Amino acid sequence: MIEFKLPSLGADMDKGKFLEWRIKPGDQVKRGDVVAVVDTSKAAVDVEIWNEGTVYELIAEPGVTMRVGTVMATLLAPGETPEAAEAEKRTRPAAVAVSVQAEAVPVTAVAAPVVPGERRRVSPVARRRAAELGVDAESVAGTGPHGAVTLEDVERAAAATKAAPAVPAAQLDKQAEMRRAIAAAMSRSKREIPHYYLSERVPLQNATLWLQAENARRGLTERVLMAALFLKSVALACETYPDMNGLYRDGKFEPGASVHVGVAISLRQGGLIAPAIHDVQKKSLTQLMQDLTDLVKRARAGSLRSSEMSDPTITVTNLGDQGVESVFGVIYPPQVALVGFGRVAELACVVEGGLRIIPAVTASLAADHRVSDGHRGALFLAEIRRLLQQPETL
Amino acid sequence: MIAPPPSGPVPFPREFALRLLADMVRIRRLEEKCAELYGEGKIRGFLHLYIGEEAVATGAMPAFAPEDNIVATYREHGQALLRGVSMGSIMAEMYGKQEGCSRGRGGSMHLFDAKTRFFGGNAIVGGGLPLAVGFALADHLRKNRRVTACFFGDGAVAEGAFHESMNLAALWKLPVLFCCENNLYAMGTALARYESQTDLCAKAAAFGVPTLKVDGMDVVAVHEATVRAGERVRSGKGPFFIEFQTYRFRAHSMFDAELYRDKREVEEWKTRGPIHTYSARLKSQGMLTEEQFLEIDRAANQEVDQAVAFAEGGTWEPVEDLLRDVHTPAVAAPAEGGASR
Amino acid sequence: MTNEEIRTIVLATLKGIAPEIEESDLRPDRPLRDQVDLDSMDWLNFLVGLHQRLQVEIPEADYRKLTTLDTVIAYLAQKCV
Amino acid sequence: MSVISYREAMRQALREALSRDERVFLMGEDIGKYGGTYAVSKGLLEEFGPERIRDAPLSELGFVGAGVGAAMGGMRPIVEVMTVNFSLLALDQIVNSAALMRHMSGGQFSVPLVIRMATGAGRQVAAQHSHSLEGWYAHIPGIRVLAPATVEDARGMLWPALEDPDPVVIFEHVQLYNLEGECADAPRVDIASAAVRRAGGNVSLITYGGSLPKTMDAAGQLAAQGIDAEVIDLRVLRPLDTETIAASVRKTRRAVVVDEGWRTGSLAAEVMARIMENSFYDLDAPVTRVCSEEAPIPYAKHMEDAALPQAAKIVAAAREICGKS
Repeated sequence: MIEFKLPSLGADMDKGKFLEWRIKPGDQVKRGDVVAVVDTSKAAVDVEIWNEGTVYELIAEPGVTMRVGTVMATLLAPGETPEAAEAEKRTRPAAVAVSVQAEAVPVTAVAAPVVPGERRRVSPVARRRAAELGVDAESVAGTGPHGAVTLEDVERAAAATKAAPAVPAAQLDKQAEMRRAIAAAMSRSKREIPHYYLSERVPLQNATLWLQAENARRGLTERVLMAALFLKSVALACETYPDMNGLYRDGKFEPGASVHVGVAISLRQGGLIAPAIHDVQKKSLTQLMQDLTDLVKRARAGSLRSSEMSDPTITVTNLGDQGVESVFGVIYPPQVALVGFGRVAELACVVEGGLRIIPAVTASLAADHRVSDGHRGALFLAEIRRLLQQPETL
Repeated sequence: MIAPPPSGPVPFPREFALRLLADMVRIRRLEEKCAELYGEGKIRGFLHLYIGEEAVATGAMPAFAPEDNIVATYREHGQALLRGVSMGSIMAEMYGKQEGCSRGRGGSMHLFDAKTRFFGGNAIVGGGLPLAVGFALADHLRKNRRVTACFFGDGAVAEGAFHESMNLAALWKLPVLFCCENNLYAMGTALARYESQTDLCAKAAAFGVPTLKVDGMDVVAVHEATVRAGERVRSGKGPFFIEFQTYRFRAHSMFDAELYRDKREVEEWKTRGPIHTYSARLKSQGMLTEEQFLEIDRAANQEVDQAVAFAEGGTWEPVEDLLRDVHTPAVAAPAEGGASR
Repeated sequence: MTNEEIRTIVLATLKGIAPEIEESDLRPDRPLRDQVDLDSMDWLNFLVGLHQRLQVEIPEADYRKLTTLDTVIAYLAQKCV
Repeated sequence: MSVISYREAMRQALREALSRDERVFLMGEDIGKYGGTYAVSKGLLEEFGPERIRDAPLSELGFVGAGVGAAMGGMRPIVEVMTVNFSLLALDQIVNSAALMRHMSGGQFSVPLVIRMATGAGRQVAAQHSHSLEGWYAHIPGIRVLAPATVEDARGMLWPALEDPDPVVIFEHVQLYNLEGECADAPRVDIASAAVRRAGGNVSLITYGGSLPKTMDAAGQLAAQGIDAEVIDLRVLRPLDTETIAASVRKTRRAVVVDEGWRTGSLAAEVMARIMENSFYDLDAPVTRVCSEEAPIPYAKHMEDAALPQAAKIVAAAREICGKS
């Protein structure tokens, strides 16, 4: 079956008003025949057809304005039967609108290092304002492009010597709004999810020694934190115990296709969010460190992508940094588990029958009893503990 | 009002006579495909088709030698094709692909080809005339026995460039063959409504330049006249002016409602169509059979389909090349454009 | 590099991590991590910032020497002489 | 080394080019028998003959277009358009043929053409003969634009311009023809960079062509008033030598641009934009300019002087930017 579409009739034309047909169903047409009249910005123009065939169905209505490319009629190719045409019409997929979405390239202001000795970059207006306020423009920390000192920097420096800076109002209600969101999620979690809690002490002798050796070989920018080992161990354990990794919705559990770990990040002015690092089980520790660094930076700058916020399949909280020994968190609905790691500290442990002082951490699990039970939870924590004894395999 | 189509024996060897027919059919099928592709949005911008005027390019181009210079206008698909620019590179150019004869930068109105000394389409009416005079001036100074063929429409006759160029060529006896394709309309204005003197040969004669009026629908007459005028120009006797009286069967460009002429006039001129009258004449002289005509047409359509495939398979010029060729690399200017640190 | 210049860079780097702090309310002799809320990730980013601005390498073993503002500046002064 | 006039320097350059390359020929109005409106080509017809010194009819579009065609046809034409005022008739061939040809043809054809034209005012020849439109040509990608302001540049720029495979437009300010100066027999000069005509530390005076003598005069007066002015002669109006401009502004932190064109959309405006883009953090004061008043150049002497940039205006602008007004 042949589709006759409104052709482009000129450089600046994207629409046209169809006036009348010069053919009727059943007519034979050949290349170059005039089949319709279309009104354009200049005048009515005869429109040709460039196919051979028999007119089958006239779709366009006279007087209707349509975009170039709109199907106006269908024709039977030479020798084609109406039945074949009908059959083909049913199997023809709906025209899929292909929209090429330009990937928005995040533009991050790169603060170039201030080369010592080079004249400080101070914008002319900042230089003038500094003179008025008696501030030494050269010594003000610059937040402008390439570390330049801007008017705002000078005024902030001047104000700093007087009163403590007030938190801008806009920031206040953003915090309140976040507080409300966290409160709603937590109370829903407590209402709907039957939590059970387990904890496990995990020796980190091997992990700590391996990390020190590994970091000694690496430059500062590639250094690995213990947090990365925790994330990878949880992700690998999820592969063995998939009932910890997924979402509970509309009364049934959907296991996660991959392990997207929500990382709990505290925001400086208060508030906590847990955006996801995707496919943690497939990523190297180096890659995880890069993802973690980038995620924290963007979380605190408030420029997270919506996909990262919405689809973690399990969450890990690492409050140990703040000196708490063990953490019993609240699961983020609709997830079904949350693993917490306390402070890495020197603990007395019995190792092969002897009492030894070694670095260790308390790993805790809060899980959804509708999906798994204590026995599965214990095996899951034991698997995390086993994995952390072989850091080189993570 | 229209003279009857030419008849009588065709004074060329059979093989050359059939080549003239084939070339006209090739142009016709190419231009029809361009109209179709324009409707599909594959060809954009401005597009001026040669349908109806095929006899002029087909008859004239074989009269020029490889070392001659050709300067044409924005309705130049026929001249470019018969000068030897491949149909594939012409089609790719109209697609804007870098395999086009101008790297996809010029489009339909700016076909260029150094190998065949085809110095372009030109979108400025009359823009090519001074250039042609310049080429002839260079050949004159270097004592090259060459002809510069300059094609232009009747509309260009009203431009200052026409008068200044005709005078320079006549004054300095330069080897320019001015080929005026008089298709009776300058865009939407009939000749009599924009020229006080509508006899274009009389206008050219005023510069002391020999002229010739030729039936531009008769490929035989076009060829004979162009050969004779070309030899005269090549011999150094100075410029020559030929007026080919022809007619375009379609709009000036792809967006013109043709309000300025009535349909009957178009139909009347179609009875003098250059292809069907010439093929009928060949048949009456026993130089062509219907099967041979169908074979010629089939070959032309195949060449067009291959050209479209070549263009479809073409590639887009990388954006990094935007500033390439603004200058000649040998003396490339320092990085230009934008705030160059 | 004078101490004054290093001090400006250290404070600028610190401000990049924790914009809310003010240099005037920092006690140079008390541990930084007691006065400013810096978790292990923040601390690593702070050291990376110093590394980029001053082109100095800070091995993990030296972490013990970097507690107060004064000890950080002293450590860096001796490193990029 | 000898003292010659700017006019004589250009004539020697033409003679040298015609002698060294038989592809070179000169074409223009009254350049042969009459010897040139500014007597630059006097004597060349007798020496090289009518074929290579071609008096053209008053058809600027025609013979400039012919120059483009002849260049593409293998010659090295030098086309003289009597003044920039008449070049408006030939703009279509300069822009749509010469400048565009190479890029538009996908790199197949270069246009090795040199176009010379007189420019500027100051001889009371009134509005239609006093234009200074170098900025228009400096706007067009595909051509190089030169403004020789010294006798040495007048003598040295023509040959490298002919060697350039792309079109070059040379502007000769009418007030410079009688300028006299030291000049080597065959000086080698480049056609790519600006030149520091006077070193200084307090303010950069950036100019070109006919305004250079006035600017040097102003710099002399400023020295006596304790302002050490640096004078930059652009020499090349396209492409602009942004490095030399930026280096000077980095040193002096202040810039005054002197341009005989009208202020709006002038070449001065482009120079100021480049300074803003490249040297914003070096500036201690807003960049200013001294241009012609925005009116057709009047005939009466006192009116013409008032319309054009003058040394006094340059001195005043420099003093103000240095905070000494």
